[in-house]
Amino acid sequence: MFEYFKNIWSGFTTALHGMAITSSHIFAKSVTIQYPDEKLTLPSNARNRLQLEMSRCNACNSCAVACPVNCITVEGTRVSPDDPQQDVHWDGKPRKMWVTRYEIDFAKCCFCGLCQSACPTDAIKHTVEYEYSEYDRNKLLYKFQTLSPAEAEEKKRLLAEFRAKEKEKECSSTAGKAHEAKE
Amino acid sequence: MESTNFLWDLFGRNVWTVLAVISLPLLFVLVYALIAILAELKISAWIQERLGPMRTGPWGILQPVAEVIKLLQKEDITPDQSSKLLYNLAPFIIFTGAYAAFAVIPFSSAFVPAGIDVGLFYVFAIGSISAMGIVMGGWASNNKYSLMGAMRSISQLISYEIPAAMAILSVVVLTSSMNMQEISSMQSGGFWNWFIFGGPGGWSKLWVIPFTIGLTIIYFIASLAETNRVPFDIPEGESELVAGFHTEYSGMKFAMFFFAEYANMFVVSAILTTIFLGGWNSPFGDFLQGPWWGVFWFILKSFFIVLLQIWIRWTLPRFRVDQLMHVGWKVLLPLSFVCFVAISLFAMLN
Amino acid sequence: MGEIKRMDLEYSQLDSDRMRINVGPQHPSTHGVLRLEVEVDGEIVTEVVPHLGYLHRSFEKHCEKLNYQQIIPFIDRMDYISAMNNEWPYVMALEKMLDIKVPEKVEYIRVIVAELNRIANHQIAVATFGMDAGAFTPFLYYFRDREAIISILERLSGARLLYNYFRVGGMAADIYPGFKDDCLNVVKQVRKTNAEIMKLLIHNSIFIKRSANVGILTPEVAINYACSGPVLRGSGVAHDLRRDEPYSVYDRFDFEIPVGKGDVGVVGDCWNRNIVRVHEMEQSCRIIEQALAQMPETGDVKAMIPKRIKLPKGEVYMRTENPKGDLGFYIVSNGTDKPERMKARGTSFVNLSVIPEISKGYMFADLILILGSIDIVLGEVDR
Amino acid sequence: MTAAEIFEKLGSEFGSAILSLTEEPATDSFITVDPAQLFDICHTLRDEESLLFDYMMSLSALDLGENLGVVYHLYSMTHRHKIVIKVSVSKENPVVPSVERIWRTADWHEREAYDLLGVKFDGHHNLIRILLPYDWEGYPLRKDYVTPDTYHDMKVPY
Amino acid sequence: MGLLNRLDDPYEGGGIVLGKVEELLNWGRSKSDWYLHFGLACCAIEFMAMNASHFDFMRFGTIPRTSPRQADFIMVTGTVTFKMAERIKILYEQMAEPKYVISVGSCSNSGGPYWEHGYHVLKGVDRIIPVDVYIPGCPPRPEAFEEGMMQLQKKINQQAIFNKRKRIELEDSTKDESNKES
Repeated sequence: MFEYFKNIWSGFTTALHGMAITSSHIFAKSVTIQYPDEKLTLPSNARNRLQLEMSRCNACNSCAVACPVNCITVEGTRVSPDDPQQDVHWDGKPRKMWVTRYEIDFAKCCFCGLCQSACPTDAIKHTVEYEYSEYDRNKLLYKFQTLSPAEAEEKKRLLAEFRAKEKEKECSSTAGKAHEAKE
Repeated sequence: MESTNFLWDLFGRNVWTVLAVISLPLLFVLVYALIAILAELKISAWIQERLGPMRTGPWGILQPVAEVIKLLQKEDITPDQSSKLLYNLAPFIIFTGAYAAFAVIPFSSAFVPAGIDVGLFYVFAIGSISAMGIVMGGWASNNKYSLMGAMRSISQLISYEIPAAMAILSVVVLTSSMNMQEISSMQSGGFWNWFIFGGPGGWSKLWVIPFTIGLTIIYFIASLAETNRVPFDIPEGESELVAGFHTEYSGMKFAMFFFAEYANMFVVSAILTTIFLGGWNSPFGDFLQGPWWGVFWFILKSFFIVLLQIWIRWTLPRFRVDQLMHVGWKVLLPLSFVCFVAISLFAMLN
Repeated sequence: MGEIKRMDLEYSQLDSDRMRINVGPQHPSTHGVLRLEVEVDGEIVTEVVPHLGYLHRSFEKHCEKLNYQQIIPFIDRMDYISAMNNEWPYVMALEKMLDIKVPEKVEYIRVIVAELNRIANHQIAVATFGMDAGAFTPFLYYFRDREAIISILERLSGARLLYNYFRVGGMAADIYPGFKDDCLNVVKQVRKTNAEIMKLLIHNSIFIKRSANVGILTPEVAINYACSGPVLRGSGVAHDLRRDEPYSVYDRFDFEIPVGKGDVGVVGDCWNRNIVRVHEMEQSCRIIEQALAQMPETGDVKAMIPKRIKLPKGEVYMRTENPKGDLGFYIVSNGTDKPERMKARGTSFVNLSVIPEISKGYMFADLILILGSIDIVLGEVDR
Repeated sequence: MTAAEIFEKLGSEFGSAILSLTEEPATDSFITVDPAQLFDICHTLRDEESLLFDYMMSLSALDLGENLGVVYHLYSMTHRHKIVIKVSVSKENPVVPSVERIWRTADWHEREAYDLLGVKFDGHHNLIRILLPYDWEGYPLRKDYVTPDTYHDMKVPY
Repeated sequence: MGLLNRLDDPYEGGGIVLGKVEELLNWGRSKSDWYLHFGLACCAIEFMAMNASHFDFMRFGTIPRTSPRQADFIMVTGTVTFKMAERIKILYEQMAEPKYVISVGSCSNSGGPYWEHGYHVLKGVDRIIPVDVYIPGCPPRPEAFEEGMMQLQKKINQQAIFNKRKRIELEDSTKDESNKES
């Protein structure tokens, strides 16, 4: 019998305790950050959308190798010495590779940061940008290359021409050498 | 009994005034439900240190309006295997049950839609209609969750009807009237004359006050159960039964359940206000007393009870089915009997 | 101890029809995508058949295809609530095989981030358990506090949930200035909220009625089912790898192992499993405070990270104390930079297997609470 | 007890069924046993006073090329020692006695091993797939597994 | 997007009244979106964090519903496996029109980290149900969820109801296109 009334009493008082606690929160200041109007400042190392700095990238492919999900595609072609358009890197060194294709599929990316640490020139970096939702999935495939496909073809052609010329030269010089040797 | 409806005094009884009398509570229910929904959203948010709806009008006050507009546009699905007639009828029955109860609720000394003499009895009878609607909805949906929710709901409603009835009965014993308007007018003259404090009477009523307060609490708990609110929201317990008996309902039919729930909350609060908290009486005797102030006090008190229900909802966990029955039959019922006997004794002695 | 007998149930003498209810895979309180096929007699559960695999993401296949550094992000995604704790046994296993001794400072950072994550995990566990019981508000109070922990971990590693912070032989980044103060603030806030939740939820009469004496797991059954973590400790078995097999620098800290004592309900019921988590948060706070005091100021956290990981031929099984229990990794190496086979002993996988055993004979509503008290993460169950 | 002592003890009891003890630097030492007597060995491991391996940490199956292996990681809560037991069976007839009745935790582990590698556990009360759908074909963790093109009209490869 | 701040009339046949009614209807739908939370994996935890006090998803007028019948949009947060895919389809079909889908995180966008070797992972939830908004991230930040929600609201607001035109292809003016394909 005593137990019965004790139960009722404890049920009643614990409920009142709870209500006292919740009521004390009603007038506490809310912690909500009203997102579109006010935004949190993210730490500088936050891992959100990747950004490629083209002047640093030399198409070395180490990010694509490091990526555990293979969402980075890198293609490059060597800069032909007789290309009329010569580029320099951010530090003033001449560019050795044209980046003909650099694509990151953010629909696959797992934002692990391994590409960032693998990059020897700090070209690829996570930014604090996170607002980039899309209506179409294909728009999440970001293309970072600055060359248009036609230009890329052009560069490839130039390199091939240069190589062919080299080969010809080599052939002629070896032929010349052979000729000399014969003599 | 004198007519307590100002519309009839002013315009006489004709079709138009009857329509006006019918539509006034309906208008009130709709406006009130919108406010209550907003209050629920906002109070829950404040308790949890959030803000709640903020982007629909200033401070989100248009949120319920947006919800109604949206629900009107939703597709109305009738499940393939359901019992069509019952399925479609259920929400209307539930809403009717909630709305019909407003007929006898005295909003003011000058306005009660239908001042019938067996008001309390009527409220109880009409309240059971919504139970029927729940069973119909749950059974006709042809969904296991709905069915279980409906069964739980019905057992809960029946069990808690009895303690609530005992609480009301003791007030009837004290007043020897079932007319809600009469009960209200008996409690005039300050809060000391409310039935929560034993009703009008001299110092001899002091010993009965603990019992009347107890009955008020018992009625309040039972009313929580009857409206399926936490901690008695087992029929819709999200963690077990997806959404209870209205799992299969969508669009406007669901909105009717939604409205009926909030309307029911107001009905039980209004009954509590009328029989224990002095109805439309001002708590300060003749200060701010009158037909118009009556409306103010009545709605204020009832809304306070509604807020209390909301507050409790966001504080407590919920009971289990058997514990619910335990609380109903083994705790509330005996206690309400004890209080009832004590009050009857008091009534006999006076 | 012989063969375990199937529980003989005398739940009901009434001859009534049984109903089979499907809970999940998409159900508000299955904590993910678990599907339970429940046979009920009225409201009483007579049989529970779990169906797993709704989140089977082929983790072990991926491990065979990727090299050792690349596996870490996938390990994060196993028990995604406590990713820091997941990475630890893996890097420890590799360090053991490569025979790397990590710098002192790294050990302390690991202890601190793991304990912070343990608190965050238990906060979610207790919060969702409360939500299963119908109390929504404690859930949000815990999540409010968790945000502070998450922001510390984010500043350290750069991500909010899946950190990829551990490296073989070190950490991905050093701690930031002001780290200590942040941690101490978190500890203070955790204690304050726990005191509040104790009153609001844990000692609430309705909550006790719901969770005490429900889902009783005896120590013998728990050990036979190889339960671990708070599930085992709730049954009164003080088994904690941090003390029993001290790894890293755990032997330098003074902390207790909370076990279910049965002060409410009986030992091994849902309430006791839950209270163990609340007490463990307090113990984690103590460990964090001690670790912060002992942590060496200097040291290069990246000094010992090998450029390329190539394991010697062999195999290793390494386990540590995850917030949910023992998490083990069995790595078989064939001498290349990719594992031959890697098996993760998912804590939740093992703990969940006890569900059919302990939920029979209770009510349907209790089943949800029992599931909540076990604190599973489906990412780890299905992998 | 160390692995060598356990090996001695088991050897004295089961003789030729205990095949070998491997102790290498980069490896946890393990005992290889004959699958035919596995159940009795495990029973002894659990119930023998000096062994009392009442806690099965993990059960893993692996593809060894020709054979399938099953590895048992055992732990004793009272003596706090560990042992690794290994068996290997041929791929054509991968039948291993089930230890589910000794350690109930092995129930799901064995189902998982069956699911992913196709090891058949003799004596298991309910050996069905656990992670993959019941109508899935093949054992994905075998080295020669080829991912199907479609499953229920849904394309599997990207 | 307020009620009356768009004064230009894009409705040639219906006139301004119809246009305003349509705006009102769209406003109602966009401001009160109840969602069916499809918490599958890691993203679901971030989703819970977004619902919590710090980010408070309910500010957008969203209320969680457990029954698909009452929901306006699904948030698929996590990896969809083949075992799960059929369920998602069923639940999507159970929803009442108008209905929308937000795909959250790499996994449901395209299989995410599991797109290559995941033999049991559906490579993108858009293979079984139409997706309206893709939110990238693994998992996305809670703010990113909210940004995706705002994108959905924008999409709803621009829908034509009366003249039965096809869904307007949306021009996304808020984004900087600098990184996109040139």
